[in-house]
Amino acid sequence: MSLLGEDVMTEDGEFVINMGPQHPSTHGVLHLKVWLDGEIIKKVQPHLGYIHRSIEKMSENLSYRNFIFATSRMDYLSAHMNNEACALTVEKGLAVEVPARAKVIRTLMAELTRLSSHQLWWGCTGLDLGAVTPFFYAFREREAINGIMEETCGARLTQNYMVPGGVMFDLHPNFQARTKEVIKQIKDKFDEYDQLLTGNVIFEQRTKGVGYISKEDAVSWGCTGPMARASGVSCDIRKLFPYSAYDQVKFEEILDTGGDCYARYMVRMAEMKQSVSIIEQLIDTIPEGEFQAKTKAVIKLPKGEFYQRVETARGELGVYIVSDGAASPYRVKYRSPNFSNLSALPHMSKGAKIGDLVAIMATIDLVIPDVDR
Amino acid sequence: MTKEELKQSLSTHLPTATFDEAGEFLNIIVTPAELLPLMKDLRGKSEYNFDYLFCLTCVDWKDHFMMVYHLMSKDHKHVLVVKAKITDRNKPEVETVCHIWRTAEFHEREVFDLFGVTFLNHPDLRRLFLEEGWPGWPLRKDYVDENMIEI
Amino acid sequence: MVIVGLCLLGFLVVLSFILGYMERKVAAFMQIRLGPNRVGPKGTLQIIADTIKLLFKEGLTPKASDKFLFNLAPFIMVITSMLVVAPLAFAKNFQIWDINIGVLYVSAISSMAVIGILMAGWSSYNKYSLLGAMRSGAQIVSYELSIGLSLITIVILTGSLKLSDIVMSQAGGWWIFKGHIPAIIAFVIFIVASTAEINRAPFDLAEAESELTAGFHTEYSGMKFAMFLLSEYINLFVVSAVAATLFLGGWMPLHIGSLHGFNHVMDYIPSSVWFFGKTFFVIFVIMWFRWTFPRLRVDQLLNLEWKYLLPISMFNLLLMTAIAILGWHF
Amino acid sequence: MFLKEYFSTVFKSIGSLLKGMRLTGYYFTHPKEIVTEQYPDNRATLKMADRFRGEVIMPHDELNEHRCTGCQACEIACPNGSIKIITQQELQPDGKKKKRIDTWVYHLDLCTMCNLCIEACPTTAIVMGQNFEHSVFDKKQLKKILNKPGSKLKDGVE
Repeated sequence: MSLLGEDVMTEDGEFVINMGPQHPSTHGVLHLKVWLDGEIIKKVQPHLGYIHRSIEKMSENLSYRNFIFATSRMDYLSAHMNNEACALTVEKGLAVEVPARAKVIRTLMAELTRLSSHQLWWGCTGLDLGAVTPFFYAFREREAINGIMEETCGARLTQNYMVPGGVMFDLHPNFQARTKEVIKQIKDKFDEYDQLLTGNVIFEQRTKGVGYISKEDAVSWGCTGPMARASGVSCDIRKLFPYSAYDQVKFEEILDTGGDCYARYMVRMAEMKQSVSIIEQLIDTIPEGEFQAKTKAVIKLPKGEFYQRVETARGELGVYIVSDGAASPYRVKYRSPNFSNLSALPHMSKGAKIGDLVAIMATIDLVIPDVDR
Repeated sequence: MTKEELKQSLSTHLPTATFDEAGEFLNIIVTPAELLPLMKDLRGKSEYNFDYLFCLTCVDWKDHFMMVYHLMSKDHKHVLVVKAKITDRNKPEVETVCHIWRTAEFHEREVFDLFGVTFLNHPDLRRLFLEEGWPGWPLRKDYVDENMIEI
Repeated sequence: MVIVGLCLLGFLVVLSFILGYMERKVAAFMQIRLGPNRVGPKGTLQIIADTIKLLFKEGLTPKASDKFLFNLAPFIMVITSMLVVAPLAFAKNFQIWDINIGVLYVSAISSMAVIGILMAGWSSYNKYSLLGAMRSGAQIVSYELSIGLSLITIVILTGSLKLSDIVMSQAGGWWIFKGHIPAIIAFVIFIVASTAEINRAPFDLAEAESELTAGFHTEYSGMKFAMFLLSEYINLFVVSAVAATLFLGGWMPLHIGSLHGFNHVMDYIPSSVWFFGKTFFVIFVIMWFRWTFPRLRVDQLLNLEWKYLLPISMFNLLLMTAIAILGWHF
Repeated sequence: MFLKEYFSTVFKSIGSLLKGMRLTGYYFTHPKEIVTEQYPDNRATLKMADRFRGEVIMPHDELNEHRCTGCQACEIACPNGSIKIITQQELQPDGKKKKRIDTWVYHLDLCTMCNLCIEACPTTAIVMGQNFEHSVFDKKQLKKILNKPGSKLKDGVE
């Protein structure tokens, strides 16, 4: 289809623009076809698949130890949680008990990842709304967390730290001290975040009442994570189906009833504080012992189907493994949070303005590799 | 409802269905023709009230396709897996459920794209990830791609 | 006259280099980073390197564009912004053209910039450009009002449209101090409205990088793009210079009442330093806005003008008239 | 009442904007807070974390001996096929045949640094190196042969 010609304007005088695949605020290669009436959006149609890497097909040919690495590349900002979901599914199939130490390490790492992911989101939200400076402040704190990751896991973003049975290495000796220090720093910076964006009148105007989605719609569209919780849907997998060490810690499930961009923003801001509190609870009480349960060199899952859900930074990630008893999965399905969250975008952005579309995309917190997989 | 109660209730509701309790969740296996009425009841009847479709996928079992729907109720907190066995491999067809759960729209497009299962009455059934006119259905077990590199 | 003109051109180009460097450094320091620091000492030559890069870049013209208007638009932008420099008083007894309707001239010519933007957006044959241009049209037309009204408050006090008269009238003290609260309000409104007038964040809707990629200059590259940048910086300078002239006393040194010793010391500082110091202070404030605030949405932008700035400035004008008539100003 | 509301909105808005400006102004006046890493300049002092995964390397000792027996566990463990081990049979002095590596091919361009090969190696013959500056002009240079010419298996490693 050509960019010009019939696609420029429909018969009703609607203006058609293509946002993406290369666009500053689509956070990757997402292509949105937007029908406009002046500045007002009539219809949005997402076109996906620009970075489809067929991770599901790849997984069918990899062993149970190997297929986990690819999930780091799905939602690269919650690589830990993706890996954890796969590891938990394999453990469920094997009926392996994970050592208590590994459970706590997994939880700590997942919360650090969530914190850094939300920080990146905070910076990007500012950037999308036209404020460039928050991006740099967010990256300063994120950098500290990435440093911890690098020290313990060996990589900053695609850590591949979870293995079936536990974690790949033990914690780095510096881990506890360094994490405590970083957490203390981050707590001080929450105030700055509020000064720069939360209370800002322009920011509030840009987000309040924008991109509303009701509770019923959020459930029906399969929205999860902070996005659904901002509409009042209780969907925190950490609370509903606790895994790893989440049953040992006290934390709140943040719910808001606003359903708009501002509510989503506030939920994420509050979630960061909850993550900090979870880390503080666990950091001093990491149990001693093994960090990895013994598993066979070649893992073979019994025949059957295994489903495991975890709460990533963006919502519910489901891993569905169908095993036929061989050394590699027969079918793997990743129910990725972004995929469902994105599907609600056309519904949410109807009647909004172009500037709102950017705000909505920013507060859904899209990571396109997770949509395309 | 617990797994047992759910099974009890559903077997009276739909006597022709078969059940599988081996896994974590209760599985109910139906034919494609039975699927849509069952789904409507599962969503509509207050004792089931499955308002949240959290996973929709398909498994290629070489001789047949198995549509898998993971349902959950936010109120009752029970989970049910509905499976529809599509035996016609050449022309796989099943009714869409995207009018019951809006999230199914994208998930069904994904299944159509990668497995070639046609969803009847789907409002916008197009390829989702792959371009129009892509040869074959990549997630089928018999899919061959000349460009694939064997490692 | 030709020599003066050429000197002025050279001066404006150098000035835009300085502003470009300043903007990057201000942004960098506000964003806890270093900014340009590789080319030349402390990165001072970075902007020259960028200019050379832009000069050698291919200037693309979209196939379906209106080529004449497409090529004309950047020139219109630069010329209109340069025209406004003429009546400015840079230093004591240094003014290129002391026209007797200086304020009117400034506000008339500066509103011409919208023609260049509309031309660029329309002729590019790009939907983003067109949207950006349309936004800019609505924006500049409405913000023009507030600028005019806040300028008039000072004209009422001085009783003259001549910029040199306005500067001379501030010999005893700047209008922002002498004019009570209305002058301060007018100053704030002028800064806000002129930020919008020159399309800078948080009012950069015509560009709106995250929404419209680059707005009206999406399709421009190479030297033509550089001309848009040049005009943006000259506009920034002009607006700040006008604010400095009208509200902060132009090249007049800071005098405080009867502190003669202090006033005497202030007189020793050259008048051009006073002028540029004030101008750069205003420029810094506008840059500060840019690197702090999120962007407004297009309807909020118009809300701000029609619901807040315009009524306040109208009321402010009334107040100022009363003050001027009653002679309450110092 | 309308006026009161109107002006309180104006003042609150200006207040919230000034709050943000105070923060950026603070950072503008405190250049000590700058966190920029001066990367190519600090190369001499830059130390990566000891577990950092930059590339797979095969340490050789001073006698040019490595610890790789050619068991190919890493090759099997690699999800991307970035490792290829070519072995050959060598006649031992006692008449027995023994497998020995000929070339240990490492495709750095395919590697995702997932660490699975290191985990799989029974003799710790390979480790992760800290070097991360891999950019080259020719893609072919990313195909590396890790065993040094003339190297042999360290005695006692089975």
